[in-house]
Amino acid sequence: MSDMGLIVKTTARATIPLIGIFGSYIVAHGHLTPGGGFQGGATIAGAGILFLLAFGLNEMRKHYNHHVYSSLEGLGGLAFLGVSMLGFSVAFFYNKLWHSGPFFNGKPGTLLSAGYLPIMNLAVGLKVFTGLVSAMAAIALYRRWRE
Amino acid sequence: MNVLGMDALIQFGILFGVLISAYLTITFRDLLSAAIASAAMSLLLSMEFYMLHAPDVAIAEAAVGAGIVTAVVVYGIAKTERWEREAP
Amino acid sequence: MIPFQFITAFLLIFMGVYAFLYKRNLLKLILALDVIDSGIHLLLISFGYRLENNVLPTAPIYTGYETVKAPMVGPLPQALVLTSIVIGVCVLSLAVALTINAYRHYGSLDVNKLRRLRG
Amino acid sequence: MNVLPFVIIIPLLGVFSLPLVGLVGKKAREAWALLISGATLGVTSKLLYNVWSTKETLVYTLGAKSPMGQGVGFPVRIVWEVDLLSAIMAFTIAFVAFLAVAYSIEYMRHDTGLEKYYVLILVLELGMLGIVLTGDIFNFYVFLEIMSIASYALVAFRNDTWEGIEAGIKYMFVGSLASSFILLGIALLYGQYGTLTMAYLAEKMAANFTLTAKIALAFLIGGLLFKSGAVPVHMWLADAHPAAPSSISAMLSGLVIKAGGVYVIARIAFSVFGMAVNLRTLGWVIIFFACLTLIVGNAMAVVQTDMKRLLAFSSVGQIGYILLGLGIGLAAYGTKVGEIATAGAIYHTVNHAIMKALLFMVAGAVLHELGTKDLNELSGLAKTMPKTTFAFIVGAAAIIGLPPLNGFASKWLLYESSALFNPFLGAIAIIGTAFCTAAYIRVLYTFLGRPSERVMKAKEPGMAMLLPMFILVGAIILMGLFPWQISKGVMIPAASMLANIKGYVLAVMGGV
Amino acid sequence: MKRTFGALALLFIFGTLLVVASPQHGLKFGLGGNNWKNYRYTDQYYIDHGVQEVGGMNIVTDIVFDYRGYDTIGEATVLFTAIAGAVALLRPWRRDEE
Repeated sequence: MSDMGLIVKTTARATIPLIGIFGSYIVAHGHLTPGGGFQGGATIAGAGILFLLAFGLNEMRKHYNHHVYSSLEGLGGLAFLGVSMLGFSVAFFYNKLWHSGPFFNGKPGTLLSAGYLPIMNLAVGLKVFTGLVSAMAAIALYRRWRE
Repeated sequence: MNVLGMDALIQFGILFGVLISAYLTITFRDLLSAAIASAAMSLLLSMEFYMLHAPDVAIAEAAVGAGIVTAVVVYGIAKTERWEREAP
Repeated sequence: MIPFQFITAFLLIFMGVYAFLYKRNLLKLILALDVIDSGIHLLLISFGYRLENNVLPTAPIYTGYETVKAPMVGPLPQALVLTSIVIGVCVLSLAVALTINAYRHYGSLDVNKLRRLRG
Repeated sequence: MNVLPFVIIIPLLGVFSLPLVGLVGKKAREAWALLISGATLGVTSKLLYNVWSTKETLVYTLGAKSPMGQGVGFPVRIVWEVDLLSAIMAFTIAFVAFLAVAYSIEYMRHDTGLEKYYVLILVLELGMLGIVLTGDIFNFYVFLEIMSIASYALVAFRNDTWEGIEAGIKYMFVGSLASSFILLGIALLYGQYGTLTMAYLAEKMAANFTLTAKIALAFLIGGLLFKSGAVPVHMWLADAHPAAPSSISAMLSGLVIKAGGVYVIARIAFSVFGMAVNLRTLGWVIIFFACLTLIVGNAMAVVQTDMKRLLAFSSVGQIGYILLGLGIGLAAYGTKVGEIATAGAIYHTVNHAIMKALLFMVAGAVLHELGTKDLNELSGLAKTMPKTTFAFIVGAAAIIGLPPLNGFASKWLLYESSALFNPFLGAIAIIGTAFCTAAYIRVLYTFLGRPSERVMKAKEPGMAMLLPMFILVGAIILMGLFPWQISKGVMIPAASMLANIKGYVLAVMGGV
Repeated sequence: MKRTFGALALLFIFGTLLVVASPQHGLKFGLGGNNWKNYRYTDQYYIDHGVQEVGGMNIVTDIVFDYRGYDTIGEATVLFTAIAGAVALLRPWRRDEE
């Protein structure tokens, strides 16, 4: 599929940051409003689809580096694992930050509350975004064989 | 008509749409149309999830079912072929 | 009366299994798996629904709850369905990758053409 | 120090950090994968020792001290529940997976895409470990999917051969449908009983066993028979095992069909449905499929000309033995015969994992050196590859059940119990062994025959491939030296712990 | 042979599902009052204690990351695996690289 015309490109240039901001909002407020790491990450990956559709494969090939994305995905997983091990003295996945942490233990309903939930949301959001973009790019950038 | 009956009626309509688009998904011979019908099914299903008071699932289903799945299947069609062949 | 949410879910599962057994195009089979999964998700979400004293329930979120004061629907099935949706999209992308490879080897998406292995 | 969480944490750490380690270099990646699987082996051996020495069911709650909610009498969190059967399975998994990783360092050297290969092989190990540890039924589904997805990708890993892709497609579609059925069964169970913890589910089910639960059981058993490759639906297995790279075939045949199929059938039949369902009926259903599997698998093995395909059909036959033991254990629940049969099934699971891993590694060595696995071209291999042939002879003798090796003891327990339970079943088991013997004698005859042109050019594989094979040969001989001690000391306690359904439930529910 | 087998299986599945959905035997939709508390006691526990035990206002997020956080790490691993598998399957063939 080749790239689209000028109108689509301009609209996409304006829309992609908005979708990104909206996705980040969903990730950051996962413990307060509907949504969370996975939904936000998938929404931002939707911006990736829009980019791919509007600007075409060649532009995507310039901006997409597989090693970077796969390393970021691994980092997201490691952050999730590390946060879940914080309360290891009690049990694996013990929410220590909420019960007796230095921060993230405010009143329920504020942004800095709920213990490790916001950190996990960020980690999962990063992981889902990079992962879905990698999967899509792997399928879209797959070159047809040499005839 | 009270609120409950209204709610049930809306759900009935949405579910009817879900069934129709699922039927279209499995009967279209044009795979691109089938993919679009599957996206429509996901979108209607996410509305139904919203009606059943599951907003988290609704957001996820809309983002995944109408976005990622359609993109992946459409690119898969682009790499292979578009028409489901007739039975010999 | 049988609730129509259940009927829809079962019809979706039935349609998906039917398409899985009788269609022969690989991408159609993938979409059929998607339909089966959708049916199971709808079934699970309907298990959590709640109608107490004929009052419409509300979503299990306490933000802004003071103004509503209605019973909340069950949150556990929603968490399960979230996990299951991710698993579904993973299986789907892997299946599309396999299908592209199969098309490259066989030049066709027909399941019946994939019969070179014998024994 | 509680070692239980590290069984999962170490592979997870390895999986997520592998892309970062891969940036350093090729050697670092291989060393890291080897290190991670070795550490897992160490941790699981400690776990096995702990459970074996105390003979108590270990319970670990994720996220709190106790699985129960505050002020209520039911569990709200995910629990790990480890009895002796789980610990034995975990140890076997870690052992074979470690050797498979070590073997693949040389075997896969000429392939591309290796950074993903090591990720996938570690994830496969992780998924199986998760399945055997968990005590929560939805969590079991998640880890089943992890294991299945990793094995779909690994079966089709050689994407430039059509065998791999075709086998991968068949495996993937059949497996996904089976997974959907399992999820449907779990959903029905949740809808009826409102809980997902296995122990509490068993308790609720004993109080009120409804039609819905029976239907859920049918879906679960159907899906799991798919996954374990029982006979009406065994075709994916016979395609997938030969097409995968040999190190993966060793893991698929030795571990995946057992951890994802047989172990879970045992766990669901005994621990979850054990107090409610009529165990005699369920046992006979499983015995029926087992007899079919046993005869068809072993008989099909005789007529194959492809070496790995022969081994795959032989795996189907051996799964039949394990299911037979399990079915008799269910049908004769509470008697001495049932206990012996269950012990035989568990013992044979471990033995078969080791033997079949060895045999697939031998097949891989032959394929690696000669480029063919067709038995008609392999005659006289003993002359040029004596060490490999020796390993094959040991493995084949063990799988047939010759006395000084480990296969004898487990098969003897199965024959004895089936003959005591119903002489007809004993006869079927003997017939299966006859077919099995014929198949392996044919391969041996080929190996020891007159050398052909092609075989004369072959040479022994390198040390990195021979060493895992000889470790497995050592394990077979070592286990063969103490058959009755192992059976008395480990397998019978494992069977009695599995049969003690009340104990499994009480371990989670505590004094409530 | 295969088609008849398939049709029989399909009929069986549909029949059993209808039996499950019928009100006499199986599952009920839209429970209320004490019925809800008997069948969905786990959900009721999460609604009652979720905010105080975990701190998130969104109960679903509480369950996903705290009560059933282990499921979520499994889900993350599934995503990781599937993407690794898809990338590995779509790599160029060996003879194309030469």
